[in-house]
Amino acid sequence: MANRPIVLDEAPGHEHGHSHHPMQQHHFDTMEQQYSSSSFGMWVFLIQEIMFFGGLFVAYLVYRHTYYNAFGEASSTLSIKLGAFNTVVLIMSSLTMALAVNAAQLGRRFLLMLFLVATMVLGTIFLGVKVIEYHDKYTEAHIPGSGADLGIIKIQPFCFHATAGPPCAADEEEHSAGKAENHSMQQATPETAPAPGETLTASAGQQPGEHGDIQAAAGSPRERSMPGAEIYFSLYFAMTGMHALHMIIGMGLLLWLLWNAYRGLYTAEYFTPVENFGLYWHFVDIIWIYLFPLLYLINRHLGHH
Amino acid sequence: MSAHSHEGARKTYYLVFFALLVGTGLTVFAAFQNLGIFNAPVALGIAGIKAILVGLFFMHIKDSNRLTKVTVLAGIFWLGILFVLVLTDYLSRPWS
Amino acid sequence: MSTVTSHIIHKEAEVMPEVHYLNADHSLKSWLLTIDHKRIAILYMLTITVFFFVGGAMATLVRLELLTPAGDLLQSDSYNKAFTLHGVMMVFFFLVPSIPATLGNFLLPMMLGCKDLAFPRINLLSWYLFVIGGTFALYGMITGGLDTGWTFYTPFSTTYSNTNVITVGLGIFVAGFASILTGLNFIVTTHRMRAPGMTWMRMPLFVWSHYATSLIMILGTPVIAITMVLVVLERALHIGIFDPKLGGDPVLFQHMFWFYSHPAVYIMILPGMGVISEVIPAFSHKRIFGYKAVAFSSLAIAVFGFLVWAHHLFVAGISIYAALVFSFVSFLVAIPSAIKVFNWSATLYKGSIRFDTPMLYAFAFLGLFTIGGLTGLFLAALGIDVHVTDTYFVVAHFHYVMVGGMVVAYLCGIHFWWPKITGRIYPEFPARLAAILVFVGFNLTFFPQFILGYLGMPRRYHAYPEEFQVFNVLSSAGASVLAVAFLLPMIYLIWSLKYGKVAGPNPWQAYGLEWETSSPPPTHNFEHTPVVTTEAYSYGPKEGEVTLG
Amino acid sequence: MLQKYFPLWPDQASTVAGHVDALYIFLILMAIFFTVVIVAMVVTFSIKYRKGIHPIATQIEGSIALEVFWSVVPLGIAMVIFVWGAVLYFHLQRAPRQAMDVYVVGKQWMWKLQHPSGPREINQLHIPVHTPVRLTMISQDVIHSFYVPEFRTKQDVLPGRYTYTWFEATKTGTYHIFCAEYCGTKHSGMIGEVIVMEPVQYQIWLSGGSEGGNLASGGEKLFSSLGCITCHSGQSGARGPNLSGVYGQPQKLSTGATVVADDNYIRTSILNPQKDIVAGFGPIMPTFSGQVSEESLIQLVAYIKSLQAAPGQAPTAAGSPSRGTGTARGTPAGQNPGSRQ
Ligand code: HEA
Ligand code: HEA
Ligand code: HEC
Ligand code: CUA
Ligand SMILES: [Cu+2]
Repeated sequence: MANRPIVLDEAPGHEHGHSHHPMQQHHFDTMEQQYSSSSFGMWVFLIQEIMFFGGLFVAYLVYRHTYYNAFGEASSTLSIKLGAFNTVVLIMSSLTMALAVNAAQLGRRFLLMLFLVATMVLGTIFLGVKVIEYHDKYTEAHIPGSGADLGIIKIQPFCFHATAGPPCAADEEEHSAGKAENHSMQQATPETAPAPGETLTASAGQQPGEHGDIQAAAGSPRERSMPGAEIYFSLYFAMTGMHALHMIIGMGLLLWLLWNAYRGLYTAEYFTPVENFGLYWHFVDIIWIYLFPLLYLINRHLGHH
Repeated sequence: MSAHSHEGARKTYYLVFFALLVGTGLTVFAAFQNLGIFNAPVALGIAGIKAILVGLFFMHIKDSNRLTKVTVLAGIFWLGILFVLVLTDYLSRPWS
Repeated sequence: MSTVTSHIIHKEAEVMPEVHYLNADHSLKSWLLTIDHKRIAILYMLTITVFFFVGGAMATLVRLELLTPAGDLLQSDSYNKAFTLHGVMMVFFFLVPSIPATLGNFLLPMMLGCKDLAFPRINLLSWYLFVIGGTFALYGMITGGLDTGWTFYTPFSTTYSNTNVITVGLGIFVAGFASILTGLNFIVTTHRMRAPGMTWMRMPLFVWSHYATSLIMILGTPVIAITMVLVVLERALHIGIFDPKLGGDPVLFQHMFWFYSHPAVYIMILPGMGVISEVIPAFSHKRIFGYKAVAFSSLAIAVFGFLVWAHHLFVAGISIYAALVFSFVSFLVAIPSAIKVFNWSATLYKGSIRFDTPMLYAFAFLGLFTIGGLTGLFLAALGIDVHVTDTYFVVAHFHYVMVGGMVVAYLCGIHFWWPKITGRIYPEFPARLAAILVFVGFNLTFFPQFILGYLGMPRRYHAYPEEFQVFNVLSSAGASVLAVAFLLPMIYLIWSLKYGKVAGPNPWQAYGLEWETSSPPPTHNFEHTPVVTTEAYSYGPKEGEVTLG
Repeated sequence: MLQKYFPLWPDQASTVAGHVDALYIFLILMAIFFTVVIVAMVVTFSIKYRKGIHPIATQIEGSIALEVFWSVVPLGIAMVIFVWGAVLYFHLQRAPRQAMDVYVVGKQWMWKLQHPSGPREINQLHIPVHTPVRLTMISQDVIHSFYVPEFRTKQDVLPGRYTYTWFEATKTGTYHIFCAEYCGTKHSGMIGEVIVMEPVQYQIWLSGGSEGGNLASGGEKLFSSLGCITCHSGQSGARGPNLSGVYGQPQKLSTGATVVADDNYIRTSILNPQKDIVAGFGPIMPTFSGQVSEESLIQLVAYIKSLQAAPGQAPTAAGSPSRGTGTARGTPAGQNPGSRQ
C-alpha cells in the first residue's frame, strides 16, 4: 500500500526520560492536558446537572402557569425568614469555597483546610435549617403522599421555630386576618344532600384549618380545595430535596477533600479536585438562588400572610 | 498566576459576595411590592444576575477559555429548548 | 511491529503480536478492575449481548402469540410484560449502549491517536452502573415483571399498574448515568486528547457521529433520569405531579419522557451512521463523498433532534399549534439524514468496490434505513399520524430504523473491526449467509407490519380481529428467519476466536489510525504517539472537485 | 379484488378517509421514488465499479452543488408533505359547528357512550350516516385512545380533561372502535363498534332506546340534588354567578384575565373552583372533586350548556330552550335535549 501517509512518529516533547508530576495519569501526555481535561469534564458534568434540574424546573413552570393562585397561597406557608437566612448561608459558603480554591492555588494548606471546614459548617447549617423547615411542613401535614390533606393551606409565615413544634399560637393570631379568607374557603359547606352513591364525608362546622384536626379532616374531599397546592408542595419537596441531596453529596466530597488536603496532596501545582469541587458547590448555590424566589416569594405582595 | 492576581481575586470575591447579599435583600423586598405582572420577572431577573455573578467570578467563567463559555451557553440554550417548546404546548392550549 | 514499513508489504502469513491488551493479564481481577477502554468495551459487549438475547427471547414470545388472532399462548398480562421487557431491554440496555459503549469505547481513543479515554476510571464506573441498572431492571422484570410498555405512560405506570415500576424505573435511572458518563468521556476525549495533527476536520466520521451522540447523551439523558425519579416518587408517595386525580397533567410526563426519548432515537442511529461512514469508504477504497456535509449533518441531527419530540404526541391532547411546530421541525430533521444517505451512495461512484460481509451489511443499512426514515416522514405528517399512530405502522417504522438501521450497523461494525478486536478474521461464507438472512428475514418480519398498521391494527394488542391474521403470520415467519440470522454470528464469531485466520494489523487495507497498530492492539494502543499529517479516508491522491452534471 | 384478499387500506367510511388516503398514496409514491433512487445508485455503482473491473478508485472529494441539490429537493418535498399533512390535521381536529354531540367515558376496559338525548351505550355507538358527530371524551382512570380505522380518526382520551374528535360517516355498516393507547391488562379487549345507520333507522333505534331521560335533564336533577342551585339560583344577589348563557362565552376572572367557558372550564369550575375565580365573586364555592362521577359531570356540563342566557330568571331545564347541544343536519330529532320528553 503506497498510500499510507499517517506517520507514526514520536510526538514532540513526549517520551519517558523527563520527570512526571506524581499526580499525572499515564494516558495524559502532559499535566496541562490532564488539568484541562478534568476541568472541561467537570463543566460537561455541570451541563448534565443543569438538564437534570431542568426537568424539575419545567414541571414547576407548567404548574405555576396552570395553578397560579394556588401556588401563590401555598408559597405563603413557607417561612421567608428561614429561606432568606439559608440563602445567605449558602452564599457565604460559596464565598468560603471560592476562598478555599484561592488558598489551594497559592498552596496554602492550612488556609485551604480552614476554608473547607468553614464551607462544611455553613453547609451543615443550611441542611439543619432545611430539616427544621421540613419538620414544620410535616407537622402541618404538607407532605406529599400523606393523602388528601395536602390541599389545606395553613398560613404561618414568619413563624420561626428553633425547635420544631406546633405552629406558634401567637403567630396564628397575628395573622388571623389573612386566615379568615382561607378558612371560609374550607368551611363553606353548602347545605346539600350527597348524591346517591357518592361519599360526602365533610360535615358542616368542622374546622379543618385547626391544628390537630388535620388528620381527622384528611380524606374529606371537601377540604381538598386546592389541587394546585398539593402539586406545589410536591414540587417544593422534590426540588429542595434534590438540592439538599446534592448538598449532602457535596458534604461527603468536602470531607474527602479535607482529608486529602490534610495529607498535603494539594499543592500550588496540583489542586484540580479542589477547583472542580468548587464548581460543583457554586452550581448547587446557583440552583438555590433560583429556588428561593421561585418557591418562597410567589405573590407575597398579595399579603397572604 | 501571580500572587498579586490572587489577591485581586480575593477582593473580587468579597465584592461579589456583597452584591449577592444585596441581591437577596432586594429580591425579598421586591416580592412584597405590587409590581403587577412584573413580580415574577423581577424576581427571576435578580436571580439571574446573582447566578451570573456566581458563574462569572466564583466559577471563573470570566477568565476561562472559549470552550468553557460555549459549554455553559449550550447548557442554558438546551434548557431554553426544554422550557420554550414545552410552553408552546401549554400556552397555546385552548384552556386547560 | 508498528513502524510504518513493517506492514506495507504483508504477503507473508500474519502473526499475532506477542503482547496485546487481551493477554496482558489473564486474571479475572484484571478484567473486572480494568481501566483499559478496550477491555471495558469487551465487558460492555458481553453484557449487551445478554440483554439482546433476553429482548430477543421476548420478541420470540410476542411473535408466537401473534401467530393466531386469539390470545392463546400467553395470558394478556404475560403478553404485556413480554413486550415491555422486550422494549425496555432492547432500547435502554441494548441499543443505546450498543455501538457507543462497545465499538465507540474501543475505537474512539485509537481513532484519535491517544492511549485511553480522558477518564478511564469513570469509564469503568459507567460499566458498573450499567450492570447495576441492568440487574435492577432484570430483577424487576423477573420478580413480577413490568407491564407499562417501554414508555411508562402515566397515570398507568404511577397508579394503575401492579408491577415493578419502581425497581425497573430505578434501573433505568442508574443505567442513564452510565450513558451520561460515556458521553462525558467521549466529549472530553474528543476535545482534549486528539493526537498531534489530528484536527477536527481530519477526524474520522465515526468520531464525529460519536461526538454528536455524546451531546445527546449529556443533554437528554438527565431529563429522563429526573423523570424516572418523579415517576418513582409519584408511585411511592403519590406526589401528584403526573396524577390527574391530584391536578397533575399526564401529558407533561409525555413531554418529559420524549424530550429524552426522541433525541435518544438518534443516540440509537448516529453511531450506526458513523460505522457506515467508515465501512463504505473502506470497501470502495475511496474517500467519503462530502466529508464536511456528513460530519456536520451529524451535529445537525443532534441539535434538531431536540426540537421534535412532541411528534409522538400528535393525538395525545397537545395544542394543535404546538403540533404544527413539532411536525415542521420533524421534517427539517430528516434533511441531514437525507444528506448522509446521498453522500454514502455517491461514495460508491467510481470506487473500487468489494463485497465483504461488512459491506453487505452497509448496503442493507442503506436500504432499510431509507425505508425506515421515509416512513418516519409519514408519521411526521400530521394528518397521517392521526390514523397510524399507536398502530403497527409505528412498530414497523421503528424496527426499520432500529433493527434495519442500528442493529445492522452494529453487526456491520462488529464484523469490520472483529479482526482489530480479536486479531482474527471471521469465516466469510457463514457471515455473508447471515447477512443475507438478516436482510430477508427482517423485511419479511416488518414489512407486513406497515400494511397491518395502515389497516388499523393497534400496537400492544395481545389478541386481534381475524382480518389481520395473514400479515401477522407473515411477520412471525420472518421473525423465525431473523432469529436464525442473529444466532449464526454468535456461533461463527465465537468459533473464529480460536480457529479464525490471523488478521494482521490491517486486513481490509483500510485507512485510519486504528489500522496502524497491531491487531489486537497493545494496551496503550500505539507504541508511540502518532502524529497525523493527512485527512481521514486518504485512500489515494485527490481528484479535482466534480461538478454537477 | 386485490383490496379484498390483500387489503392495503381499510374501508373509507368517513368524509376524511379519502383525503387521508390521498396523502398516504402520495407518500408511498414519494417513498418508492427515493428508495428506488438509492437502490439504483447502490446497484449500478456496485456493478460498474466492483473491484474486479474497476481496480483503482477515483478519489472524489465531493461537490457543493450536489450537496445543495440533495438537500434542497428533499426539503421542498418535505415542505409539501408538511403543509398537506397540517391542513388535513386541522380539518381532522376541528369539528364542524353543527355537529351532533356524543359523550364518551373511557375506563379500563370499556367505552361508555352517552347521547345527549338520553340513550347510553357500552362499547357500541349508533350514529346516523352523513352526519358530523363530535365526541367529547374523558377517561375515568388511565389514558385510552378512541380509534376507528375506517374513519381515520384517533384521539387520546385523558383522565382529568376533555378531549374531542369528530367524524362524519359516509357508509352505513359496522366498524371497530379500538382502544389505541395502551391501558393495561385488557387493552386489546377494549374494542367496541360503531354502527352507522340510515337516519330513519337511527330514529327508530333512538326511540327504542333507554328511558333514562336526556343528559341535560339528568344534569338538572344533579344541579339541585348537589345543591348547586342554592348558590347558582340565577337570582340577583345569589352567592354564585348566574350560569345561564355562560357556556361558550368569555368569562372575566378575578385576576383580570378572561377565559372562554368551554367544557373543560366548566368541569374544572366544579372540581377545582379555586383555580379560576369569576370576577366579582368570592372563592366560596366548595370543590365537588371525588363526589361526582365523570358521567354526572358530563350531565352537569350538558345542563349548563343547555342553559341559555335569560337575565334574572332562575335556570330550569325542563322548559328551558336548548341551545347548541346539537343541531346537526340529518338528525331531525334526537339531538335536542328537550325533544324526547
Ligand atoms: C433509530 C431510531 C429512530 C430513527 C432514526 C427515527 C427517525 C425518524 N422518525 Fe421515528 N421513531 C422511533 C425510532 C426512530 N425514528 C421509535 C422507537 C418510535 C416509536 C416509539 C414508541 O412509540 O414506542 C418512533 C416514532 C416516530 C414518530 C411517532 C409516531 C407515533 O407514535 O405516532 C414519528 C413522527 O413524526 C417519527 C418520525 C421520524 C422521523 C421524521 C425520522 C427521521 O429522522 C428520518 C430521517 C431519514 C430519512 C428521511 C431517510 C433518508 C432520506 C432520503 C432517502 C431522502 C429523501 C428525504 C426526504 C424527501 C425528506 N418516528
Ligand atoms: C433495539 C430495538 C429492538 C429490536 C432489536 C427489536 C427486535 C425485534 N422486535 Fe421489537 N420492539 C422494540 C425494539 C426492538 N425490537 C421496541 C422499543 C418495541 C416497543 C415496545 C413497547 O410497545 O413498549 C418493540 C415492539 C415489538 C413488537 C410489537 C409488540 C406490540 O406492540 O404488541 C413486535 C411484534 O412483532 C416486535 C417484534 C420484534 C422482532 C420479531 C424482533 C427481532 O428482530 C428480534 C430477533 C432476535 C432474536 C429472536 C434473538 C435471537 C435469539 C434467539 C432466537 C434465542 C431465543 C431464545 C429463546 C427463545 C429461549 N417488537
Ligand atoms: C357555596 C356556593 C356554591 C355552590 C354550592 C356551587 N357554586 Fe358554583 N360558583 C359559586 C361561586 C361563588 C362562583 C364564582 C366564583 C368562582 O368561580 O369560583 C361559582 C362559579 C361556578 C362556575 C363558573 C361560572 C362562570 O361564570 O364562569 C360554574 C360552572 C359553577 N360554579 C358550577 C357549579 C355547579 C355545577 C355546582 C354544583 C355541583 C356549583 N357550582 C355549586 C358558588 C357555588
Ligand atoms: Cu383503553 Cu387501551
Ligand atoms: Cu421521535
